[in-house]
This record gives sequence, structure tokens and C-alpha cells, in this order.
Amino acid sequence: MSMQASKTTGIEKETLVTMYRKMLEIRRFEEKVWHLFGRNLIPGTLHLYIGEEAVAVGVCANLKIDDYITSTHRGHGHCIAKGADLKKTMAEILGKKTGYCKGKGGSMHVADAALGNLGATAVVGSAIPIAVGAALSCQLRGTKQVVACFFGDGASNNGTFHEALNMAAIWRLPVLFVCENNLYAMGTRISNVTAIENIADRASAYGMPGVIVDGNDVIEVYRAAKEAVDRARNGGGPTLIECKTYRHKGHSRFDPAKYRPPDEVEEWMKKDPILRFRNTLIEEGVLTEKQADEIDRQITETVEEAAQFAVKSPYPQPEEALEDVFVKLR
Amino acid sequence: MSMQASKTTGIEKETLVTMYRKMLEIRRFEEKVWHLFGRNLIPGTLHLYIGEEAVAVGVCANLKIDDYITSTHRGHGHCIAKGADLKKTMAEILGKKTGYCKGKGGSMHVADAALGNLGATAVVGSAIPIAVGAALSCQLRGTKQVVACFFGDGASNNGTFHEALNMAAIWRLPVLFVCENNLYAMGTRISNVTAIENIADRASAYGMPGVIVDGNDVIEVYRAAKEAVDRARNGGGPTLIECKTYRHKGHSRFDPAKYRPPDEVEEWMKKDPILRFRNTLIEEGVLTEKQADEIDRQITETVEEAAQFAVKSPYPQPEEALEDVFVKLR
Amino acid sequence: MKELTYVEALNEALREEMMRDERVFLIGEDIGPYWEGAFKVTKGLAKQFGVERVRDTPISEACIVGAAVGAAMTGMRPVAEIMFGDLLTLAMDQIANQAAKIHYMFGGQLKVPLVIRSPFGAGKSIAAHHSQSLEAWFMHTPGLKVAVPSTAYDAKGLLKTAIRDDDPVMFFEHKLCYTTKSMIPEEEYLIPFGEADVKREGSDVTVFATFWMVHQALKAADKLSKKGIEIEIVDPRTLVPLDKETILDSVRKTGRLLIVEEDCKTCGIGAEIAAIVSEEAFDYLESPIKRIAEPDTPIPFSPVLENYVIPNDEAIVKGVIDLLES
Amino acid sequence: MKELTYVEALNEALREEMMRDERVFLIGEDIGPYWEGAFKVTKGLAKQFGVERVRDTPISEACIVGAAVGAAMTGMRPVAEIMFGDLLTLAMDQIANQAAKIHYMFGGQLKVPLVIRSPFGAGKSIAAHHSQSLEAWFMHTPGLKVAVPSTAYDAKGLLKTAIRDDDPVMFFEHKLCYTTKSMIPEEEYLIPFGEADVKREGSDVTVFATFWMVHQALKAADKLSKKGIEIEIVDPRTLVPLDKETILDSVRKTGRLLIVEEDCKTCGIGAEIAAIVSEEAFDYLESPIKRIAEPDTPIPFSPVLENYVIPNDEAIVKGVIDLLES
Ligand SMILES: Cc1ncc(C[n+]2csc(CCOP(=O)(O)OP(=O)(O)O)c2C)c(N)n1
Ligand SMILES: Cc1ncc(C[n+]2csc(CCOP(=O)(O)OP(=O)(O)O)c2C)c(N)n1
Ligand SMILES: [Mg+2]
Ligand SMILES: [Mg+2]
Repeated sequence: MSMQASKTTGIEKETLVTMYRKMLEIRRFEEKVWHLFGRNLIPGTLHLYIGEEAVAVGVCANLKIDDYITSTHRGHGHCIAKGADLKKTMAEILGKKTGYCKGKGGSMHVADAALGNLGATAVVGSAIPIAVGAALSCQLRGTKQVVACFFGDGASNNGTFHEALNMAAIWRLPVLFVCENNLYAMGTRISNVTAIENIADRASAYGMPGVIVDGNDVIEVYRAAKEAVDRARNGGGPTLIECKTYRHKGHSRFDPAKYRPPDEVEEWMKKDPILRFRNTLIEEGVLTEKQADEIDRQITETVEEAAQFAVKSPYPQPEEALEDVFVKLR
Repeated sequence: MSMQASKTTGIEKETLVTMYRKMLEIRRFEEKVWHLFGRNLIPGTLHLYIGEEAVAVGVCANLKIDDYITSTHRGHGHCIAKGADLKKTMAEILGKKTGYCKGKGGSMHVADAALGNLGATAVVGSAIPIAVGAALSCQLRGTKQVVACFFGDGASNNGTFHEALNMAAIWRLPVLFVCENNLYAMGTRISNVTAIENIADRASAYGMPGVIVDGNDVIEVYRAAKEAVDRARNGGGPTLIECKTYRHKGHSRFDPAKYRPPDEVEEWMKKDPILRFRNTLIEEGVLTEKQADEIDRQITETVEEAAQFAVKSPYPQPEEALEDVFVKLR
Repeated sequence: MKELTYVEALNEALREEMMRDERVFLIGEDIGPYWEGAFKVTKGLAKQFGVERVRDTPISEACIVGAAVGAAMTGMRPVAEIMFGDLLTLAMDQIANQAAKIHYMFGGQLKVPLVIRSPFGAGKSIAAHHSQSLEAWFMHTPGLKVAVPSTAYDAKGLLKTAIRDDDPVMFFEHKLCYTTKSMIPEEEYLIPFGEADVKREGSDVTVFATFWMVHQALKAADKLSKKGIEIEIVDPRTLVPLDKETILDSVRKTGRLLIVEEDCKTCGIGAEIAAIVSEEAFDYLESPIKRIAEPDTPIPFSPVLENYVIPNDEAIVKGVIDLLES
Repeated sequence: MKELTYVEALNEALREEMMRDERVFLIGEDIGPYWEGAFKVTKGLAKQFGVERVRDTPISEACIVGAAVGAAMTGMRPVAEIMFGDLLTLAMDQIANQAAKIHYMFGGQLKVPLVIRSPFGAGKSIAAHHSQSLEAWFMHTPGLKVAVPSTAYDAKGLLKTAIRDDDPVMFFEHKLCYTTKSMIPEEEYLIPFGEADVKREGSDVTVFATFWMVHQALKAADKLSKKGIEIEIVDPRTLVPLDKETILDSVRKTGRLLIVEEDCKTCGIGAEIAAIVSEEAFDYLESPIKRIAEPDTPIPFSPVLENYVIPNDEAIVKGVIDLLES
């Protein structure tokens, strides 16, 4: 298959394998989380990233450790793609003291700030201005850092999107606006609440490049992000990248997602980003079947260890609720 | 001048004269207000509409009495264009009991609700969603009313613009978004804070028609608004109309507007919408010089009467401050 | 009579009002046929009344409220849903500057018969962005009425009143109250605004409580009763207008006031109650007024932490005993 | 020593801090070279530090604050200006859900050393959308510090402290205070947060006041003094952290408390002060606590109406006398 054969060309083998590992890490992690939720070990709610792994991974593969990301309520994938430790991520989701946020954040807010993750926000769209500010900071400090801002299709109809994209554009800030268009915001089909078909087309309202990519093809995401990151680092300003993708599960752990037509679901299941990438890697000789299986085995083990760690970790002490309101208590 | 000759074609003479009267009414009114402010008779601040008269008038000439408008801090012109009584308008601006809002609103909030003016808001951009709601109401009630929503260039960078235009578009609501692009928001050149040149181009982000007109040419405004109003009334949905215009004075009564290059000011002064329209009307034989002068004389008199009325009117009683918080005091 | 949950009671109120008055319509995110409200309050309504009157919106909180304001000003009676009270922050200009001020600012020319429904409250481990109780902000915004039903019965009666009110009403609900149940009359009833309900009579200490705290206070009352202490639980039901008289009467009777509130303490609704009582019933107070509230922290995620910050029946029992001993 | 207005003092604070620390930058509408701030607080700063560090923005309040939050989290020390306090409503999510909660929600991993400057207050006949005093909302939002300088001296010292603080600070100014003057030392000074200032000592009644009300109270004090009544004026200077001790000490001394606040009464900052004092100094109170505040109305435009709603020195004189007679 000559088309397939050209897919990975020009991307280093190591990068390809790392991306594959990360995607699988997210997938197995999320499956585990789903399972633990079923066992009542996870408080609150859950928004799984399963099916969308190519987006976070394809983007973050272009980022350095000191580049920033902002994340969302559906943030486990972003967190892991930026390099987070699975143990601390899992522990946070279980509300444990050993979690990244000492149990204060949970699933909707888990983030490793030391790796440039500026946090997962549960207010849809609210991190878009924050990403602009981080990018402004990069520009003002003159570091060549860039910012990748993840948000959903639903977020693109919030006023923050408009204000932020305009501000980033006028100041030519080093930021990628990565819209994860998974076709739904909760039960709402994005086409029912959005006046145009492609969110990327809104880029023209801000005079910035807008790109549409197959968000289930990590190579496509990677290439689009690379171009945007390069442009941003070199002072060329922001880019809006719309990744068309799909969540395999419902919006949250409680949602049976009955509002989605079965054939739509089926079709997208066939486009599973991990399966596709695995096939590509094997077809193009980057990995053998055996190597791919071995990677899966390793990751499953690591995820299992993370789960063990999280389950066994202690809860915070109740009084810790009073800490961290201010940097120093006065 | 054949180009000029064709200008008024197809517009009824009565409409043309009415528009001319309204524009002049606004101009003379504003001049009076400027003068009264100088005499310390007007509390607070003032945002004059002088120079932008063609916009409000060209749009409102297409509206019926039960159509709605929403207005801004620079709202005297909208108020008068929709048919408001000059006396009550002036009295309100002076803080008198006889004013439209019984002295509670003042310059920034003066409005005649009975004429479909849904109020002037001083929070930039905040009336755009309200206009959408009024249009939704028209649609739900199945009346064929339409809504004209006035706002400035500065407002178009606020999140409300984005949310409102999207919502109006998805529901095909009968609303005109009329952007009065006077090139500045206070001292800020719109081009310094906006990523693209024409605000009308943002219409494409909402799949609605976007039109740019010479906002100092009332005929152009009238024609564009007519098309949009017809479309809206017939279920064709919203339109974004950008009127390029200029305020002759500073942003507010206190602003010497030194941030504007003198030659820019000069050039726009030459494009004075009233002078131009007067010339057109005379050239095309709609009015004679004498008739035009007579209109001016009449209006100057009416404005003077309004001023007299306002100056002589009583202030509200202090305790009236406690009224109107709720529809019925409980 | 029939037993309904708070959610069902709200649903019934919406349904009845939509049947009664075709100007009533609902607008909000995921309230339509696909989701029927994040907490299912709008269940079946889109089916019955159509998607024109039960409108799913984009994620545009400011515009949801703004559009509802505009519709309310022009002859409709919108009920807007903001999915979580924490998200009202995105619509504060429309709520506090527009809805609340339009009637006044235009000298009574315009009115805004609008209801904004939104749930407050912690206890579901959904962390800082989904657990706040911000009633106090809205009490501090002249021009808004504020309803805070604690029971299914109150929820239904107050929501119907809210919809018929000519002023903007912030109609707050509580996530943990959603599953509580009341007996609901078959016949129609409305509960007037500004009438507190004494949820339990007693003579020793007045306990002011709203929402979930009413239920905690009722639990505490049982425990205290076994110790021979009888508390009187006053549930204001609406914070604006506030039934000061019922509160003051109770304090005049008991001589002691414990305020139990779920919001964070500083400048919360309890501060106002304490201030009113210390202004107007000072001479009847036999001991200092006491407030039990959440500490001044965001709401943490982990249940261990979250339970620590939310006042409960034990804290109320202790608070009452402290008050009686002081 | 030199005499400066409140505006000049703020300007000097910004200038000094920008010189001291290049991470400090300003962001807001019309703060740059063309307008230099709606109230001229940023006068000359764009000229001195360039438009990179004194950034004019679009009319995008949510994004101004959000961008400042993002910059603060990543090593900068932004000072955002929101032109009128009423417009903070457009940025409440960024303020209350993001800035205020980020340090907590992420378990201390991130910090937000951000200052948001914005003026409150009525008295300029600019009506309901430009005259509010919303301090109470922010006091009720854990994670925010709140500064409320009443004098030029306090303004300068507190703003410098705010900029060096590692937490988000809501730095409120008052439109009528802008033209007031203080003697300002030549040498640098900072005023620590959480230290109230007794603006005038007295033994008969404690008057709690902020902002313009401090000036009204000082006027009232002169008048009362002539009648032989000495009031003690306590200006908290920061509402969060709040110097409860100075307030309580004063009340313990005088036995009487008059709270004077410019915001509307219900759930205002005075409610919290009243609640604290009635909880913690109950036994020292010789008469009920009294609040003088704006009534629960929006701010009207006409000066006749506006003057009626804003508390003034006369009202304070009367309030003090009433208290002493009760
Ligand atoms: C501002 C805001 N509005 C509503 C919600 C409730 N809510 C949580 S997730 C969600 C859907 C978000 O959709 P999208 O942005 O497409 O992200 P996705 O969940 O599809 O990844 C909604 C409406 C919220 N958290 N914040
Ligand atoms: C949301 C908001 N931000 C800022 C202000 C302060 N302000 C009043 S008018 C104005 C400029 C508005 O510019 P534009 O929308 O272009 O209208 P114009 O004054 O030019 O008619 C500003 C910034 C405000 N009133 N509301
Ligand atoms: Mg989505
Ligand atoms: Mg303008």
C-alpha cells in the first residue's frame, strides 16, 4: 500500500514509537480508570479520552518539556501525553494524598504543573484565555516556549474562544488552539448549535491559519502541530487546528450516549486511532506484531502498577482541606 | 452628476425627507446637549453621536414602530431615530423626573421602551445577546417583528458578540447586527486590537451574510438595512452590517481625542453624513435649499423647546430612588 | 397526594406552567430531548412541548441569560437553566447588570419576568468548579429575587411562583436535595415569596438553615431532642424577599440563634442573617449568634476533604450545645 | 515628603514596581499611550516602559483577566486593569473560578501572583452600570485577597504589597478617592496586608468604614467632636485578610459599633463585620450594631437620587447619635 507506506516518512522511528506508546498508555489507563470507577473506587464523575488519543499525543510529541499545555474536563489524555507519571495521575483520580493535586483536584483537574501542564479546567472554554496569557508570558520573557491549548467543539461557541483567538492573533502569540471536535458536547450535536460546519473556518475571523485534520490519525495531527509549533516558535503567531475525532464512550461515566446513531458509532470505532496507527507502524516496518504486543504488555503492567499504587495510597487528612488556599497562610 | 442622480432612485421622497429630518434632529439635539453640558446642566458624562447619524437613521427608517432596537452608551441617536420625543430624551439626560427613565438612567441609558427601544446599555456588547433574545421572542410569538442591534467596533471583540451571532445564526433569528465602526473604542484604534480589517468579515464564522457599507451615506445604510430587514422578516435569518463611520467629537465629553491624526479627522469631516445627504437631496431635486434651511430652522426650534422643557422640569424627589427596583414592591 | 422527588416536583412545576401559559419556554444546555437536563429536571418536556419551547443551546452562558433577558422584555416568560451554579460566573453581567437593573434603570418602563434555574451545593465529589454555593452574591444584587427551596414541596410551589413573577428570579436548587422526597398535593398550589417555613418547632435555639442544611438540621433536631433540647428550624425559602419577621420572632422566642449555611463563611448569607438579628433582636439574644459554615476554601475533590468542609448534623448538634452552654 | 493624589500615588507604585521587577507588566483597556487609563492611573507608564509592558487590549474583559492569570502562572507578575468595577461581572469565571482556585485546586502546584485593579463607587452620576461597589462578592470568594485603600498613602503602600504578593489580589480603588491627597514619603514603603488603620481615635463609638466612607466618617467625626462625642474610625485597608483584632479591640473599648459601607446593605461587607463582632465581642456590646449602607437599589443617575442613596457625613452623625441614645 503505497499511500500507507509514505505516511511515516520523515518522522523519526523513535518519535513514532514514543507516540504509539503514549497513545496506548492513555488507552490502557482510561480502561483501568473505567474499571476502577465500576468498582466504586473513584469518587465523582469521569470523562474518558478513549478514542481521542491521537490528538493529545500528536500535538504533545512536538512540545518540549518546558512548553505549556492547558487542559479540560476530559484531561487525562493531555496529562499523560505531556509526560505525567501514571501513578500520581491515578492517585489523584482516586482522591489520594499521593496524587498530583493531593486529592484536591480529582479527575477533572489532574495535572502535572512541573511538566508545563497549566491545569485542567472544568469550566468549558475557560483555559483558552489562560493559554493566551501563558503565550504572552513566553513572548514577554523571550524564551521560545509555545503553548498548546486543548478544548472541545462545544467550547468553541463560548465567548472566551472569540476573545482569546483575537488577542492571540493581534499579538502574534506562540499558541496552538487545538479544537478536539468529537462531534458532541454532552448530548448536543455540535452541528445543532454551531452555525458553520468546520470550526477551523473561524480562524479567518482572526486572520490566523486554520487547519482541519483527521484527529484519529496521529501522523496527520503530528504534522499539522509541527507546522504550527514551528511557526509559533519563530514568531509567526497562533494557529487553530481542528481535529475531527470521536469519543468511544459517553460524555461521562454515567452517560449511555443513546443520542448517537449506532452506525455513526460503529463507523468511528473502525477508525480507532490506536488500531490504525498500530497497523501503519507494522505495515511500514517500524514495529513488528510482536514488538507491538510487547509494548502493550509493558504498558498494561505499568498501568496496573499505577492502579495498585493509587488504591493503596492513603487519603489526605481531613484538615488538609484548609491548606493551599493561599501560597502562604497569613 | 449621474452617479448622484441615481442615488435616491426607488426610495420614496417622503422617506428621504424623513431621514433627513431625523439626522438633523439628532445633530441639533447633540449640539444642544454639548452646549448644556458646558453650562453644567448635565450630570455625569456624555457620548455624542455627531457624525454617525446616518447609521441609526438609515437602519431605523426600515423599522416599524413595534420592531425593536437595542442601544449603547452612545445612544441618543438610536433613541431619536426610533422616534423618541426630544423633550423626554433631553429631560432624562438632565436627570429630570420628566425624562424617559424618570432620571434614573441618564445619557447612557435613555430609551423609549414604548417605541421598541429595549434600552441603552453602558456595558459594551451586553445588548447583543439581549437583541438575540428579543428576536427569539419575535420568532416564538410568530409576529413578523425584527430587531436591530447597534454596537460599536470595540464591542465586536467581546465574547458576547461571538455567542450572540452564533445563536442568532443557528436559529435563523430576525435580527440585524449593526456594527458602528467609528474606528476607535475610546482611544484605541480598532485596527490595533482586531486581527482583521473588516468586522463584517466575521459574519462568515457564523454562516450569515456580512455587509460593509459607507456609514456616512444614509442611502447606502438604508439599502443594506432594507435588504437585511426583508430577509429577517421573511425567515431568512440575521445579517451583520458594518457601517464605517466616524465620531466628530471625542469619545466622551471630556476627551479631546488627541490620539487621532488631524488629517484623518479632517478627511472624515468632509464626509459629514448630513452635509452629503443635504447636497444629494438638493442635487436630486428632492429638496430646495430653502426647504432644507426651513427644516433646519424648525428642528432647531424643536430642540430648543426640548431644552427649555428639560431645564425647567423638576428633579425627582430623593425618595424616588427607592422605587422601581421590583415591578411591585413586596 | 403523591410522593415526588425534588427533581420530579420541579419537572411538574415546569410542565404545569408551560401548559398554563404558552409564553413560558425553557432555554439552556442539554435540556432538550437528548439529555433532558444534567439532573433530568426537564425530562419529557421537549417531547411534550417541542424543541422550540425546550431549547438546547450552545455552551454560551452569557448569551443564554442575555437571550432570556431579551425574550422576557418582549413578552415571553423564559426559564433559563445554567447547568451548574458555578457557571453563573460566565453570565454575571447579564444577570447583575442587565436582568437585575433593567426595570430600575429605565425608570420602570421595561420588565424582565425571567427565571434562572441553577443548582448549587457540594457533596458529589465534583470539585471546585462544580460545587459552589453563591447565593450571597445574588442577595447582594438589588433587583433580583432569590429562591432556595430545600424540599420537593417547596421546590414545586416556589418554581411556579417564580415563573409567574414579573421580576427576574434566581431559582437555586441543590444537588443533594434533588433526590429528596415530599408528599405533593394533586391540586395546584403556589408558595408565595417571602414566607419562611418553620420546618420544626422548638423553644431552645433557633436554627436558620437553607437547602441541604435544612435536612442536616432536621437530623440534628432528632438527636438533640433525645437529649431534651428542642431546636426551631427556620427555612427562609426565599432569600429575597426575606421573611425577617419569622426569623426575628423565632429568635425572640428562643433567645439563641445558630445559623447553618453551606456557603463559605465570609460574607455569606449567614452574615446578613446575623447582622439583621443583631440589629433588630439584640435585646432578646441570650448568647452570641453562632454561624456554622464552610471554611473559606474552594471545595476540594476527595470525599475525605469535602466531607470535612461541609457542615453536617454532628456539627449542628455540637453548635447547639455550645450555644446553650455559652 | 510630598503631597500626591491617590491617582498619583497609584501611578508611583506601578512605576516603582515596574522598575524594580521586570516581570511586572500592565494589561487593560486604554491604559497605554493614547489614553493612559480612564482615570489616568497609568499616566506616562507606556512612554517609560513601552507598549509591551503597558498593553492596550481589545474590549475583552474575560480574556484580559484570563491572560493575566496565564501570564501570572508562568513567571510574570501582571497587573490587570478593569476599567470599572461593574465590568468585573464579565470576568467572574476567570476571577472566581480560575485565579482564586488554581493554587488550591492543583494542590499548591501552581500560583497566580496577579493583581486586578478596578474602581468602585458611586457619586459621579454615571448611573447603574458604572457605580457599583461589589467588594462583598470577592470577600465571599476564597483564594482572593482584597485591598480597599481609602487614602493616597494607603493606595501606594498597598499596591506595592499587592504586586509582590504571590496570590491573586483584587485591588479596588474608589472613584471619589482618586482626587484625595496624602503626604507621601520620599523613601519606599509598603503596607502589609491585614493591618487595619485607625484613622481617628475615639472612645465613644467605633465606626468601621472603607474608601469614601472613611472620608465621610472623618467629616462626621469633626462635627461630633464639637458635640463632645469622639468616634474611633477603623479602616481595615484590606478586607481579605481582615484585621479582626483591631476591629474587635476597638469595639471592646467603645462598646458600640457603627458600620458605614457604600455598597448596598444586604449581604454587604458590613454584614460580615456585624456578624464577626456579634460572634466575638457580644459581651462588650452596649447597644445593637448598626449599619449605614446604600439601600438595596441599583445606583440611579440623577444627582438628587444618587446623593440620596450614598451614605454621607450627616447620616453618620445621626447614626452615631442614635447608637449612643439607644
Ligand atoms: C462553561 C461550561 N458550560 C457547561 C458545562 C457543563 N459541561 C461540561 S462538559 C460539557 C460539554 C463540553 O463539550 P466539548 O467542549 O465539546 O468537550 P467534550 O466533552 O466533547 O470533550 C458541558 C456542557 C461546563 N462545565 N462549563
Ligand atoms: C464591557 C465594557 N468594557 C469597557 C467599557 C468602557 N468603555 C465605555 S465605551 C468604550 C468604548 C466602546 O467602543 P465602541 O464599542 O467602538 O463604541 P464607540 O464608543 O466607539 O461608539 C469603553 C471601552 C464598558 N463600558 N464596557
Ligand atoms: Mg465535544
Ligand atoms: Mg467605536
